[in-house]
Amino acid sequence: MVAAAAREIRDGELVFVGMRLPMIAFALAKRTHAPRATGLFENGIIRDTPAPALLYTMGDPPNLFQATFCGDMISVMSLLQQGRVNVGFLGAAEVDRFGNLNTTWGRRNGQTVRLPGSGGACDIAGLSQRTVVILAHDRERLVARVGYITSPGNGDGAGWRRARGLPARSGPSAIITTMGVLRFGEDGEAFLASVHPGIRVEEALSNTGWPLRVADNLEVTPDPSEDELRVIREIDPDHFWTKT
Amino acid sequence: MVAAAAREIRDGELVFVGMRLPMIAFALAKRTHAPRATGLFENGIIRDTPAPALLYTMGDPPNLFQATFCGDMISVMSLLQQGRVNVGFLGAAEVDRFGNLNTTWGRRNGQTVRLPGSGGACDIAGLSQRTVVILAHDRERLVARVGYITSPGNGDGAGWRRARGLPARSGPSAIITTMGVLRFGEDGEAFLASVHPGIRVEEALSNTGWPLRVADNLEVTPDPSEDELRVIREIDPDHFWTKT
Amino acid sequence: MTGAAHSKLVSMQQAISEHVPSGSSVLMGAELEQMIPFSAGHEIIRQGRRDLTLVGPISDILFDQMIGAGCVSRVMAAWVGNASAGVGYCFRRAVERAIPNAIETVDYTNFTLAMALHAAALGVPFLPTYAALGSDLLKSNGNLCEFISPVNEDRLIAVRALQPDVAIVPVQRADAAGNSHLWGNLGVAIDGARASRKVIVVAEEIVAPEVIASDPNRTLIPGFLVAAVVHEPWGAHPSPVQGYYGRDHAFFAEYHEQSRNQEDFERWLERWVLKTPSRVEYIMQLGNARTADLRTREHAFTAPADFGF
Amino acid sequence: MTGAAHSKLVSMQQAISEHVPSGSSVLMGAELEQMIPFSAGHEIIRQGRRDLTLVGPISDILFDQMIGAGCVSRVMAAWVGNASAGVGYCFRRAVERAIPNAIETVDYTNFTLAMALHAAALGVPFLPTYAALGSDLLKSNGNLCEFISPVNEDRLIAVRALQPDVAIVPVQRADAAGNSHLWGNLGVAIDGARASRKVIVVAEEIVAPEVIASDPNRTLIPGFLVAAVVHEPWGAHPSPVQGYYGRDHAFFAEYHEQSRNQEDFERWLERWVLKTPSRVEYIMQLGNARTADLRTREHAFTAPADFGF
Repeated sequence: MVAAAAREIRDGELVFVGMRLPMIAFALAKRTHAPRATGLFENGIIRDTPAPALLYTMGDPPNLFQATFCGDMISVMSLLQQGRVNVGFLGAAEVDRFGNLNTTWGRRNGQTVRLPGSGGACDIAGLSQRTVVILAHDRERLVARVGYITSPGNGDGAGWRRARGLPARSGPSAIITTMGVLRFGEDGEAFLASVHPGIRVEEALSNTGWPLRVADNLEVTPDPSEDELRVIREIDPDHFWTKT
Repeated sequence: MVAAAAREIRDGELVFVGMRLPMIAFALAKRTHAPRATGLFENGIIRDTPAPALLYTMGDPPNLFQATFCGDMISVMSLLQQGRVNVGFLGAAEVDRFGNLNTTWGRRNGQTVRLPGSGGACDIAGLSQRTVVILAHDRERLVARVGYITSPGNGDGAGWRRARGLPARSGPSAIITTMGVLRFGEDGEAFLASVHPGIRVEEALSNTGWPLRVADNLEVTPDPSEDELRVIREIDPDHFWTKT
Repeated sequence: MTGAAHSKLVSMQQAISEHVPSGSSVLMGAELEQMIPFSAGHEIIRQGRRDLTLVGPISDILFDQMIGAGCVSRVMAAWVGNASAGVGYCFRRAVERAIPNAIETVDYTNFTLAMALHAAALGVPFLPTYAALGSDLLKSNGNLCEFISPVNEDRLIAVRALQPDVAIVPVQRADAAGNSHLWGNLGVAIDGARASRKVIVVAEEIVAPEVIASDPNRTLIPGFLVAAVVHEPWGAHPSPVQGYYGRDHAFFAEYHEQSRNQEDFERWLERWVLKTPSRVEYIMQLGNARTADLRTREHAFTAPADFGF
Repeated sequence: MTGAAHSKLVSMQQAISEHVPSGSSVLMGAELEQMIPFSAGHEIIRQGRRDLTLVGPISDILFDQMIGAGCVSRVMAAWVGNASAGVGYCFRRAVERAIPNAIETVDYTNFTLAMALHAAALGVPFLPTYAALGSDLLKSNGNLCEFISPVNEDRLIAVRALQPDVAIVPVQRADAAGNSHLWGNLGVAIDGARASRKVIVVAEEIVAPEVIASDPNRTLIPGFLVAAVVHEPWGAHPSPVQGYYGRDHAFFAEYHEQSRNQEDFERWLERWVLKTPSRVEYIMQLGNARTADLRTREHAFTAPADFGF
């Protein structure tokens, strides 16, 4: 999952890196195919070299050492609002068929639970040119409609973002799960674009909370390369982030 | 004139210091009766110790050395907009009976001349709790109505500032000239509050472009003290700013 | 004649006692995962403050602790939880089951909360943004309202200015007048200090005024904004202070486990807050081995800049 | 694998030739009386650019020179003159008598010009302010318009975002990728660089990337915003660069005298700009005695900050 997520970053891009899993995906991309990507962190850090140690949070001291820039939140988030950020990287508790994210009010075993909230996710999902989401694949996380839109995807379909006033050049690009990669059609709905090695299509579909469409040219996600696996082991030797 | 201007600053105040003559008035106050005044400069400097050398411009290197703060213009000017600045200090080409300032379009010998413009003067005059203006006293400078309001005083009288949307606690406080000190009545109009030693009232009135009212308790501006004169000589030994 | 200001140095106990009454709105965690004012929060808990409004973008576990201790009636934040471990259990209990008391949440995004403080710091009633358009946050947060731009036809959010009663801001070093050097990721600390009615600075080190004035570009909080200066080494533990100590990841993980239910949380609180009267005892309880391990060892000093003339 | 960016180092001639065509809007003088990009302005004059829009809060005498040389058709500024000596004669001649050509002036105040650039830097179409209410500037500057606050009944000015084509920003030191350290009074330099479509950095010194990265809080212009880096010692003379050289007050006074009429100005221009092909010749003409006198002698280095972990 982390390797597939990292591949969404192209070399030279400005990448807005969300908390938790996106940090490791960015670190992987930076050390493999995208050495000239620049990472933006909402706490006020920008860096174009890889951090010299594993990060548990984006404010960990190694992320500041020899950084490109340290400043305030607005000075980094305004790059997002200017439309300069190529890709925003997020985790989420729930995503729906139109790529809307919920990290505010969840449901577990039929009970409403309070989740931590947006953080910068809503800002990133609203204003990045492409938004990529990483989360585990099950019916509680991939739902037909989120009960609460913390961070906007395509709303209820094509045209919704523009009608809400969101920038023309923005929106969800991919959902990377533990089973595959979902992308978005012209109508704003997600479809299954690839399944990870060893995952059956039916497995992915039955673990999705809506009738998930499948690409005509469905692919198998390429295995992580030797290089990718080596880097993951190097940067997360104790498997804090990469349990699988 | 400089000594009278300096006395408008009270100890401990936040003082927004305009270009040119106000710089020397602030330097004088700081070294005499107002050692705990803090100076704010629109270029992004704040300092609560006197600059260690004569300043020709507020960006001269001695004004940055051991400053309290250096940053951008907005970080200083926003203190003005927050209403924190006690007194703003300005020079001007023209001032009128209601304390409006013109530094944009002047007249000399019947010809329209282009002056440098507002700089920060309009911001300071609009948003300081008290605005103090320093200029030479003649009929070309003290006019009945300025042809162009660069920086608002009391407009056309009491109530005008509030009607324009300017903050309640703001407005012109004094005009310090080469002949005396003008203050403002309840109706927003300037009156002669004191004349400098050796200046006759008639002289001041005949050099003013409107029928200037005179305070019932007109005073004579106290002579500069020995201390003030000594400090002026110390900080401006070549009389760059203090020609008189 | 030098204009040297009087000292504002006080103990943490005095600072909280004087400047953070019950009912206050308090900005903490302005520097996000770095420099969270844990020792200030713990003193607020010990002094039994109630009915506080906590303001901060992401709070890591400090907000969770203060909510669990019953100090809080409202949270204005973008994210409340544990940055490395996930949810905050006290926050969940308070919102879902009113344990120990019900709290109101005013949900922001990071950017809109930053803009709310920026508006107050600039002295304007609101600021416009495209952020949060399309989000359900707009339905519940009355401080974010849609309007049409006066200069074009764009739809925008007006973020209302937010002026906390007091900002508690950890810094690396300050002088006794409160002129403060801070470095690293700044989050919303600068705007937060300028937006708030009062500022309490919590400094790892107190230094001579000349040290601070040697680098006026790093004096991000000038002394005239500061009401109190507290000298409190290790005041931000378990969060990091760049150049002083690292993040105590294990402490966050332990808290996560020990706050799953209210009884365990209360034991945790007893041990780390209620029975440790000040930060000195807290650091002793932490132990030398742990602080030695966290302390910055590989120094990396900034290249000097010349302010000479 | 290190991500080291390619070098953006070019000569001033190349930078202007490539990035400042006739018709551009150009932000200069963003740091106010410090670090005015005189050498860049002189190269623009030598390359015969026309129809420029100059953008800057106060310009000291650089705008005056470029106007006198016929490069300019519009000025968006708060103040155009000579900060220590008074008016700018070329500016007056152009506005009053269309010598050498008519120019349009778009009058701002310092704060509203700063807000216009801040709006563009934030990525919003306008910003609200109380500044300039009651001023006649509102009658002639269409980028400042009154409106009523959407969150209360206050009257405000909407300052329209201003996005220059190119910002020319002198800095103390930069690496070859354009990551730049600047210090001192910053004026509108940071917002200006972020607001502009392109940035040309003019550095007194080029240093290794590690020097810049040692202090990321001082890296006010990150390299990814920068199109070209010019290594140009003394590039700001006669304005000062903190830590490098002081302000040449006499030069400003001399210019004032030597620009009172157009013929004298043209002689001045011939001597200091048209016949000095680059900054090297300019500095030679200035002479060793003068540069030795201006060079910073009393160094005052900043206290180090520790970015270790």
